[in-house]
Amino acid sequence: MDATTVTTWMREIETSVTQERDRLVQLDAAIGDGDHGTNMTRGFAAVVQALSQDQEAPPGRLLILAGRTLVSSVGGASGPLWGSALRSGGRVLGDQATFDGPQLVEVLAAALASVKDLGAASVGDKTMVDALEPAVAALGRTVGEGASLADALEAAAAAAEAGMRSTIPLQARKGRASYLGERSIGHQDPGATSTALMIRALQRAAAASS
Amino acid sequence: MDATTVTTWMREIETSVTQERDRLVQLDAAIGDGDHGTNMTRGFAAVVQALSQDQEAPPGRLLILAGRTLVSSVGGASGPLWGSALRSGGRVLGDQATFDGPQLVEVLAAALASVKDLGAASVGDKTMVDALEPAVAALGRTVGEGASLADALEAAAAAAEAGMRSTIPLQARKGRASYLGERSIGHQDPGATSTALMIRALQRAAAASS
Amino acid sequence: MAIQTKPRKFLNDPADVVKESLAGLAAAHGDLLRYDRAAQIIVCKDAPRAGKVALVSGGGSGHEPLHGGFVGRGMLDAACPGEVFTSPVPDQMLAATKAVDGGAGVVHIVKNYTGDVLNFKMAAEDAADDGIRVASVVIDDDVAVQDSLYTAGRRGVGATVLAEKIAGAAAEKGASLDKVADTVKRVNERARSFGVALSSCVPPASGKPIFELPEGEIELGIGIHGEPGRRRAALGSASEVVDVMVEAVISDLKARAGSQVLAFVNGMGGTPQLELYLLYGEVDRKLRAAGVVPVRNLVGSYITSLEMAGASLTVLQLDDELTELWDAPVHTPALRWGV
Amino acid sequence: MAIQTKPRKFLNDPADVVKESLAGLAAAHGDLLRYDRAAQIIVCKDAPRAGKVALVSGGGSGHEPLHGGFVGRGMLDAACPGEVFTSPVPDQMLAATKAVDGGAGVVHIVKNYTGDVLNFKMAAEDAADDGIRVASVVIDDDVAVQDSLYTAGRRGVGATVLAEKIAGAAAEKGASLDKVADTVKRVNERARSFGVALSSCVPPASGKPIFELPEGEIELGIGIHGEPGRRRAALGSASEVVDVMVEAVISDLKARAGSQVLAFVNGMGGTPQLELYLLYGEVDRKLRAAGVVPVRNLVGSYITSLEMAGASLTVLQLDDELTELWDAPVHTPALRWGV
Ligand SMILES: Nc1ncnc2c1ncn2[C@@H]1O[C@H](COP(=O)(O)OP(=O)(O)O)[C@@H](O)[C@H]1O
Ligand SMILES: Nc1ncnc2c1ncn2[C@@H]1O[C@H](COP(=O)(O)OP(=O)(O)O)[C@@H](O)[C@H]1O
Ligand SMILES: [Mg+2]
Ligand SMILES: [Mg+2]
Ligand SMILES: [Mg+2]
Ligand SMILES: [Mg+2]
Repeated sequence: MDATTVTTWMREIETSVTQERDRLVQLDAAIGDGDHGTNMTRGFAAVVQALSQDQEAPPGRLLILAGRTLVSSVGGASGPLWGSALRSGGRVLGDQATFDGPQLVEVLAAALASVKDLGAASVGDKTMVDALEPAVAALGRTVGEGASLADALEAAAAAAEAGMRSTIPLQARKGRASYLGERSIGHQDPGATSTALMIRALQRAAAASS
Repeated sequence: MDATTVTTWMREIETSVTQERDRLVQLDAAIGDGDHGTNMTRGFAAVVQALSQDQEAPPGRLLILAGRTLVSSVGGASGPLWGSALRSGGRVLGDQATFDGPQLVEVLAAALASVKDLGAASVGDKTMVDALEPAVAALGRTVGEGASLADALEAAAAAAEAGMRSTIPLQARKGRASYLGERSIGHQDPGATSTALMIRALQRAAAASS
Repeated sequence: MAIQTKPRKFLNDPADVVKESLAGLAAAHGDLLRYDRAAQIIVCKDAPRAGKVALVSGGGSGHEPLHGGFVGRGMLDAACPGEVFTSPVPDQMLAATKAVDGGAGVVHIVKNYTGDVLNFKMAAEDAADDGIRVASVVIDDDVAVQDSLYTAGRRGVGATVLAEKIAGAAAEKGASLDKVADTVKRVNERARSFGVALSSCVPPASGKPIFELPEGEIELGIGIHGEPGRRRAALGSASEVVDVMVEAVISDLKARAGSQVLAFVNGMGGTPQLELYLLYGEVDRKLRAAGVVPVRNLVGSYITSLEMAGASLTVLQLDDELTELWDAPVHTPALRWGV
Repeated sequence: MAIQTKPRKFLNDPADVVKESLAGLAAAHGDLLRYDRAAQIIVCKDAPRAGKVALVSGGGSGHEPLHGGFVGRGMLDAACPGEVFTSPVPDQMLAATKAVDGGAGVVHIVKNYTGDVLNFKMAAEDAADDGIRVASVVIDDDVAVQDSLYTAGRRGVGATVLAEKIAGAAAEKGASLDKVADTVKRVNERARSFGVALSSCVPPASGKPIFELPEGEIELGIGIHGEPGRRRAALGSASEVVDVMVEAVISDLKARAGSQVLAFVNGMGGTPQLELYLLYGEVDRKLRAAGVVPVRNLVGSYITSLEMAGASLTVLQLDDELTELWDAPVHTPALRWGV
């Protein structure tokens, strides 16, 4: 994988959150403030725009740029959380031109650590962590078992999607949904939903670049 | 006819406008501000209340008291208009204890003159004048022709009701409905409607006291 | 009247809404005014002030802060609130006139509605009988209404707020009864207004909207009593709506190019400030394009129609005197500066 | 997102609503503030003022006049407005901090929402890198939200307005960075709020209500982002609603009997003044019955949720210092006295 993988990933995310914007807005309207779809769309449109100006940079630099762009363009909770995540992930790669499966695991692990550090959320709090943590775990496990990158990313995306669905019965303890108390139960978390879309986008991007 | 006729008339009006309150409100909402039903109900409730405190007064005094009470309790356009009308009508009777058909014609003619003086409206302007003026004319004509009071008041009430219906195709030139311009066409004037109710109430009151 | 609907309102008995709201106003602003419950009027706390011309206004309730919120120093001396959208009765106006007369006379500021005009007329006659000098001035600034000898004429809307402020300042400075009345007249002659609605309001008594406006439509040329406007049109962009408002007002005002004006963007009660300032941005730009210069402005919900979504524009052609009086100190619940 | 509905709003392109509204605010109040379109911030006209501690706040838009309407003398030095209901980004806060720092440091007043907290945190780190002293204080006064170590904690609502006014006065009087930050903290610690909604608001971007509230029901314990509340109940009388609000606030405040308080009855944007003052009357009476004395008050729509019909109550336990700072002069578009 290389810089193109990252650019493709970001483009795939943009396409995906734009397509799903209405649904993300509705999920957020039910237990939050109804802006998650527009936040993600605005953010990743800005990321794709920023990356298109920088054709030469190595993949780590592109991730850092993507993270910075999210921080500067999203606002809300998801902006700093995903912004820091991508920046931390990008730093793992330094200036290297390519990266492999185990390195991708490190990138995503750093991203997860950054989200948890900033947001102080754990699995079960009904946040993006509920999708991201199982995805990183599945990726690490399958890559460690020597699976192909395609298989490993399929496992990661499936784990993110399962994690996303797991948020439905939970009562939120972090983010806006926590203000609803018990009324947050029975709704799928919007941030976990967009996280699943992002991991699925990564799976497609990696498939395209192999 | 005597003081009881006046008291009964006012009570009949109160019953009638209370029953028709919703419809008067709706008529006024369509081309005015939706308060004519509550205005008339509030006003005649106050009149009935005031008259019940004054059992001894002659009919002219009762009409003056009714008029004053309307002025003090209704507000809006209808309060001063009907208030002055009843006061002017009452003054015609002075302190006499009873009155006959021709005197009733004078009372209502004075009331009409007062409304027209204060409101500067003529027949065709889509106001209460469109119901009151034909009623007074019909009463004058039939009484002049020597009809029974019952017949004369039936003619007056029918004329008021015809006048009320005649307002439907008119474009308003006075009152709030005039602000609507052509959009006032096709609606029945609320003040003409309550006026028809009032003349009908007079017909019933006279029938009861004969 | 059978109330099937439960309106989305904070109410106890709907029949008491005006009285209870006035009591709350007085509880909140006891330093400025008092509520005379028997007479059903709001009176400036230090009224009557000997030698000062007093200003009284009034009208139906539902237009808050008009008029009770403008009682205080440098504006109204008393307000007579009627039931919701119903003119007050002469007894209120007479009581208010007596309560504030400091010997220099009382100006009645009357919005041009048949009910207001007739009730204030009766009160002025009664006051004259009691030996109080009263000068009545009728406000009729709404260009949406055609004026003619044979009609009720134009409605009084936004210019009322400006007239109360400006004439209040004149009275505060010691102007005579004639001069204060003349100031009200001058504001009225130099001001024009036009309003639009995006929704009906819901009077507390009926609990029902006065009219139904289909989605995507706008009422043009509305007044302040929840009544429908002169015509209904497709709802355009804010820029297009402001085009209509500015054109209506400016074409009627016939101000000389370069005239200095006060631009008053008024919310009807249910329009958020986010939108009012967006409108003001458009108004400011389009007035300049139309050749007049907004050197003063007022943006907010000052003469309302309960919770109606909508806005009105009032443009007042200033001169040095009016500008100075506008800038003079005022201290009321709803307008305050310089103190 | 496909917009099927045409919202009842004055809008051009919904994506531009915040920018256009800020431009209008600046056009109307050019004597007080300016709009930096590139940085997307509102800045006090005479900022930076050497030696004065500066106050910066910000948050999602849709809460107007919060925060841009509170920029001026004696309150905020700059405001950072995000998109509607979306926290601004650190770049805005950093630009604002740099624009207003007069060498004495900058206080960030942050409402407790994950997004606001995280974005302000990043901005404060960046400002520190640039050598600017920043003290951040988080406001979390909403008693409708349960507070615990494991949750996001309480929301920041009405106390924000009071903290901005009171701490702004402290800064104006020359207080140090620590002292101003401490004043914000003291206001937050001594204030409690509770909000209710009678309707949803309609965000401009979607043009649709966030939730549907059946007729005759009320949302209890709402915030300011159009979100539903803690629970839904049958809509009672105004008196019953105020019972709930006063009980929620007072039981949590634990004020000593006879305490002097500031009572702030806030409209959510779509509730007419007629009802707000009716509510204030109830609040005043019930607070006294509960043993505290409202010696100051604020009644109006100051921290809103677009056109939501609803209201919130904030009670601040005063002391001599806070009372004096509340009374000190302020001159902003939305709050003004003493100047
Ligand atoms: N403390 C937190 N840690 C991790 N994720 C969080 C946290 N708070 C909120 N989130 C995530 O952010 C999502 C909401 O994002 P968004 O709607 O864009 O921001 P906002 O809540 O500020 O409107 C939630 O669905 C949740 O997944
Ligand atoms: N100038 C006028 N002359 C005669 N009648 C009038 C005049 N103006 C209004 N009216 C009558 O008053 C009625 C409205 O009364 P009402 O609704 O009680 O008062 P308001 O119009 O002040 O709300 C109209 O339907 C009309 O019949
Ligand atoms: Mg959100
Ligand atoms: Mg009417
Ligand atoms: Mg009326
Ligand atoms: Mg948000």
